Amino acid sequence: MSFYNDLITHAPAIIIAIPLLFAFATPLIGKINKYVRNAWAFTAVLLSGALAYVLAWEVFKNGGDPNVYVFGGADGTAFDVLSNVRISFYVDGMAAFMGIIMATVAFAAVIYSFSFVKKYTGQDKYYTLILLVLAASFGMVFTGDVFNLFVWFEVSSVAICGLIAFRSNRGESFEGAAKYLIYSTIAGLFLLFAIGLLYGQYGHLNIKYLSSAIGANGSMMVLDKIVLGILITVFSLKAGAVPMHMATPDGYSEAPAPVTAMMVTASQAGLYAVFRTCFTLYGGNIQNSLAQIDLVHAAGYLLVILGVLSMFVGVTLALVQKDIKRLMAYHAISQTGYMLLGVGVGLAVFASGDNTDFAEFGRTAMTGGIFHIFNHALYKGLLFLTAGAIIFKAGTRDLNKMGGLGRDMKMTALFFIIGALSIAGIPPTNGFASKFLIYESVFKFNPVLGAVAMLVSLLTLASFVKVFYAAFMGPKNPEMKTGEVPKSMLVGMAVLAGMIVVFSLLPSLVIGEIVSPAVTSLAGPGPEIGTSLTMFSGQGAWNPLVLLAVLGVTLVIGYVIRMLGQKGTVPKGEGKKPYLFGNPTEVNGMPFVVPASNVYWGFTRALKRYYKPMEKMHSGLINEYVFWFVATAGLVMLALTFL
Amino acid sequence: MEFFTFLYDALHFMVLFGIVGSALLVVKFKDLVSATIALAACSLLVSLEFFILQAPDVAIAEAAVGAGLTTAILIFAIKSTRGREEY
Amino acid sequence: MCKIVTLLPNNTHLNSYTVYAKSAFEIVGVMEAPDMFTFLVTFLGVFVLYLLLVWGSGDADTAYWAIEEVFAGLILSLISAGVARMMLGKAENTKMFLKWPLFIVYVPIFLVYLAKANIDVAYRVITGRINPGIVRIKPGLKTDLGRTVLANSITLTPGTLTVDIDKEKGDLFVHWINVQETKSEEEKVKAVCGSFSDWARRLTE
Amino acid sequence: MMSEIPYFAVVALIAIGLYIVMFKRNLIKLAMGIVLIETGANLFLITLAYRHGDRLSSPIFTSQIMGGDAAAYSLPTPHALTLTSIVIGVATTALLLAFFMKLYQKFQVSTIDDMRRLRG
Amino acid sequence: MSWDWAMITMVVLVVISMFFMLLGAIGLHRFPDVYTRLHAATKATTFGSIFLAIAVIVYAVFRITDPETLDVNVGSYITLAVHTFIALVALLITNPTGAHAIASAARKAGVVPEQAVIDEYEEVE
Amino acid sequence: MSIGHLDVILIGVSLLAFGMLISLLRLFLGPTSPDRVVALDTINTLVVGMMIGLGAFYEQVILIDIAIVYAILSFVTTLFIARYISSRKEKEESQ
Amino acid sequence: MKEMSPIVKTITKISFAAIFLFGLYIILHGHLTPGGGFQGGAIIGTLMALYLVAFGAVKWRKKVLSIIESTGLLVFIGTGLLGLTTGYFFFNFIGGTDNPIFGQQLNGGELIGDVAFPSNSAPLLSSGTISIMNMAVGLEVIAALTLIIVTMGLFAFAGSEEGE
Repeated sequence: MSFYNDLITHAPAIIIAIPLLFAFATPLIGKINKYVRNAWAFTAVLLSGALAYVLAWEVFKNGGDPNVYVFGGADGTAFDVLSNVRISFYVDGMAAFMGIIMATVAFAAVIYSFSFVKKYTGQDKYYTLILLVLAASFGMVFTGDVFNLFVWFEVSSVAICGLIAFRSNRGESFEGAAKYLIYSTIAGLFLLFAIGLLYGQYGHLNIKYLSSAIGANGSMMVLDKIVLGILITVFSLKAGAVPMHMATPDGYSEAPAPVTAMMVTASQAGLYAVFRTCFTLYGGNIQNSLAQIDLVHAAGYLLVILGVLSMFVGVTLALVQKDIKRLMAYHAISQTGYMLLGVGVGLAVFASGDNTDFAEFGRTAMTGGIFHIFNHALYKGLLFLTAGAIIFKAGTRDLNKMGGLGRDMKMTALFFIIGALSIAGIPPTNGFASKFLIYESVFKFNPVLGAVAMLVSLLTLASFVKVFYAAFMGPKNPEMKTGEVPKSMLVGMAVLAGMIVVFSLLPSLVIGEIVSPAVTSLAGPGPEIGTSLTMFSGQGAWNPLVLLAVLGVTLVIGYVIRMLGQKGTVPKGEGKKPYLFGNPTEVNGMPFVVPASNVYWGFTRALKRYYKPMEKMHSGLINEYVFWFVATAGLVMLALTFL
Repeated sequence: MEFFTFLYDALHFMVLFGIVGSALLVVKFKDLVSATIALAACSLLVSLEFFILQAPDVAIAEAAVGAGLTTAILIFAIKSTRGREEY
Repeated sequence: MCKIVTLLPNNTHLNSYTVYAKSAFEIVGVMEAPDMFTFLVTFLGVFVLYLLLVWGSGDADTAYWAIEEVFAGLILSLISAGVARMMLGKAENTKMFLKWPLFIVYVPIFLVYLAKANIDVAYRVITGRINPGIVRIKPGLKTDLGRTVLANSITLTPGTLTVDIDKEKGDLFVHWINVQETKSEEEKVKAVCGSFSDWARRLTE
Repeated sequence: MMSEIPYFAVVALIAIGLYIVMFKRNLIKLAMGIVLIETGANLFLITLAYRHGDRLSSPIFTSQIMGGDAAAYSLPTPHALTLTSIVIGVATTALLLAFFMKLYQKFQVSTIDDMRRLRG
Repeated sequence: MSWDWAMITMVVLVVISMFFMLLGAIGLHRFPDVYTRLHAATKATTFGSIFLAIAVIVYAVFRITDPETLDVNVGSYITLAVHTFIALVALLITNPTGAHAIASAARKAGVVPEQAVIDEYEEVE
Repeated sequence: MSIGHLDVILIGVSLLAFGMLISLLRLFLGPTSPDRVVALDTINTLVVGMMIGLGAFYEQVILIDIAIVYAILSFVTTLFIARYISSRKEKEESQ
Repeated sequence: MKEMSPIVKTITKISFAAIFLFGLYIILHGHLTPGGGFQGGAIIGTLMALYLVAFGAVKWRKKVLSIIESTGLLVFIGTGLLGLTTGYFFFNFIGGTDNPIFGQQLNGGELIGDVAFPSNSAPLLSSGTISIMNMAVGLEVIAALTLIIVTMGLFAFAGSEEGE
């Protein structure tokens, strides 16, 4: 057992060291041959992922107590005099929760990559960068001081940009990568500036020390507020929240599919940093400082605003996209809004000083938001991987030029359906479970917000119906390749799909075992939401097994009714051929297929006044994007300073 | 003694003025090579400023990176693109 | 096949093992006997430089060099001489290394000319009187090193600035701030370079 | 008093850099703007570290730290941070310029107006 | 105020050095084109830095030989002198080469020397 | 007012800073890019001088190393810019 | 890429070994004087840029460079991991005063006076793993910066040489 204990003690460092070590050795290993190299990369994700799970298990077992690790110290678990110059890791429930997300998605993405990048050159670099992204994501969530947050932020940005530009035969990749890089670099420099401000005021970089120092004298300086504003803006940019989202779709859509899945987790590390900033860094002394309560309360409202904007703008823009990856990228933005909304409501209630409200629905909202992070990583990763499979086979990313893939790619279609149902929040899925918590609690907070959240879910479903229609149904394009995608891609998708199924069946267990410790480590202990098979939101309850049972009974009844019917009936005339999505029809005597971009023609036409300025906003000019970022940062700072 | 404190401050001020001035020149020059020259001057003066602010490690790094490498890769980039700012 | 980043004649006919073996030889610094002299001179030069850099590192009372610094210096000098030998090849004119004592004579003369040059520049800056032009001189130096010494010397001395150099003939194009009429070629060289062309020849040939 | 002066230069550098990034349209100029912002941030950190004592000393380990006046030394931590950010900065700049070079090779893009294939 | 030999030497050296350094800077404005400016900039500033470096070396030598400071730390002042000397040599090697590179580049780029009475470079082109 | 040995050097360094500003004016005025490179070269030499002087002024002898590095690296910068300038035709620009 | 004039080439040849040694000096004395792995590596990287611009051609193999880079990084991380054997990650396991070779005592203020300190403020071998890490970082930075310079330089100047 002593080896196991040592392993747990050193786990935070080793989890980061393994991907780094393997990444740097990959160019050397790649010289041997590609199978060894693939096995090498697989070993790296497997080892660090398994270790992340083990560490998370230990942390959750202790109810989210932090596992502290100080680099280079003789006693690596204790903070000492030199701690403000030492690098430390601080793995509590939330960090461990994020860690297992990273591990899962990276595992699936690397397996998927084996076949996906086979035809490209420079695979050594690809795997090196993938492992670097993984290490950077782990670093961002595990780190215990703000400067390391900056370092991992930049490592993650640079590595991701290298990966976006991986398909160097496409010029657009470089464009997307350059935009993403400019955007994240400027954000990183803002972050560095904010860190400098924090250091100048408090002389510490360690989050633990900072949180005990900020607001310790009962009042908030202007500089504190400015720092909070910068931090919120920068990390929301990383997460892809709306006024700063412009380069995100470019990056997401141009990256290879597995990389996009990794990017989702990297952006969630940004989200994690937002929550960490608001709850831990600024909420540390919240009990004894009125000024701090006001500030964090305002920050909660800001998160809610950002969340609602992200949800709505993301989903409406996704509806009109023709590029499949771009569409999904906008959905990623939209789903990020849910998390911001949930946790923002939680934060606003948490900082209102009203503990009963928080116990009643604020905590539920937070639980929903944080549970949604995991769900989002799973279904969004799965959807991006299926999109990659579709592009892999179809050879195009334009929805109007695809069709009929469902005949050959049955497994991919199945995975796509699982992911689409989950992202749209259709009942038996895990997406529903987390959205359910958000709807109920947010409705209690403000009914309008709950209504918006539901509306966005509807629109999400609509747009995925469109994708399904365009890609899998209808006539087949003869130029497309036939057959299912290679095995390793299927395995990669199956990993995520399996996780989704498990999460769908046992949401309350997942919440009780995984999400609750995370919430506890952010906002302190509180009532349990679900430990048994039924999940209680405070207003309602949800048990997928009941629904599945009802569905099963209904199916049986339907089958019985069908058996009782008359046999041998043949439909005649027009009724013989039912209209199927995407099948050619005749309009004025000409064969005609409704292209995917026209499916919601009426809707977009009706909202012309909304879409025109939106189009102008997303002009593709990086200047204007940066302007939006700077303007948002300024507005947030002003709002926090004067409200 | 007062005079030398003043002199030191004036020296410091002139270096900072040089930094900001050359940064403004970066904005002003339409010709990209001239802008690169101004940027190199800015980096070198910032290195001197680090020197004055008692950060020798950073001064060496900034001199090596800001002067040597950034200029080199900027020149390469200008060479392989059009080379002049159009407007 | 090893991809070689080169614009020089490449080794594509060699298989990769040969290339690696060759580069390994180069890295270790194994070389033929005639090149050893260049290597040794480089090594001694950089070792002296290292000793200068760490002068004063030892105990204040007895020695000026710490013993481990000397050992480190030996190793580093070997490395840098090896790398220089690897990347630059052998020096063209090894005889020059034997003439380095002449530098001690050369430096004061050079400094005197430098002083003259600066008084000249001061005069021209203050009065603004110039009569410039670019002239071509034929100093008749055979080696690049000699041309370099000459060019750099006359750049720092009165009224002259090397603009370009003819690679084949070794002629220098000199920007002359105060062009004077000269009759013959030797006179021109004399007027531009002073005694530096002789010195450059003496030093390097 | 005078040790506060560099902050003005910091603000000026960051403002100039942001101006370039937000209003100049040439790509190489954009990269220069980013370099300027980065320089400003670095200068900020170094200025934070500066201590205005009678002994101006760089934070190199000597016996004086043990016996004497440690307050006279500029703080070492921001120096380490600045070094890190310089390293990151050069990597970012090189990567960005490499992207621009490839973009020019592919599409003859040299201003941001040509870099609008991805939009909407 | 201590007017010992080092002080006097340093004052003289620094005055000479400053004169030529500033002369180089002013020469940039007094002369009409690149080549003549290079004359001023290269020669004068190099010459000036030699004197400044010698002033620093004189200071170091003074501290070494000064009985008050002899027992304190000789090594540091030796290092000061030697490193200054190395920096000076680096300047002496690089400055004329840089000037030559600029002049050559300017001539190749087609910058014609102003007020030139003769230009034998044009024959080459 | 008592002048120490190092104060002499400080006066010199301040004058060098002034000269640096004058050279910066030439960098601003141009008119061609070789002119600007000349100004940059001058600034470099002046700054190396300043570094040597300040290193002595602070009595931090190791700071002189920076001057060495600076002298070498600014040379490389000059060469790079010169290399590029020589490959293009210089036009007289107005600004 | 065309080479520069013989003067520049000769000066490069003369000063190459010296600048290289200076970079190594900065790397080796990273714990004693200003500088360290990155700074020394950057100096040598810039030296390679000087070589490139003076000679106009390089014959380095990208593969070898990337191997050097990986090796440097691996040594760095490996040194950190070796710290696990005796203490914690990045523990300075050969430092300390009881180590006979790498743990030499600092000079307790006898050598160092009240003013400045000589070229070394402490013995060369007083840093434990920090020296090793500096060397690893230096190796990595040299290789990485050279790769950047070579790749971008060849991209910029390959093929079309400007009418020469």
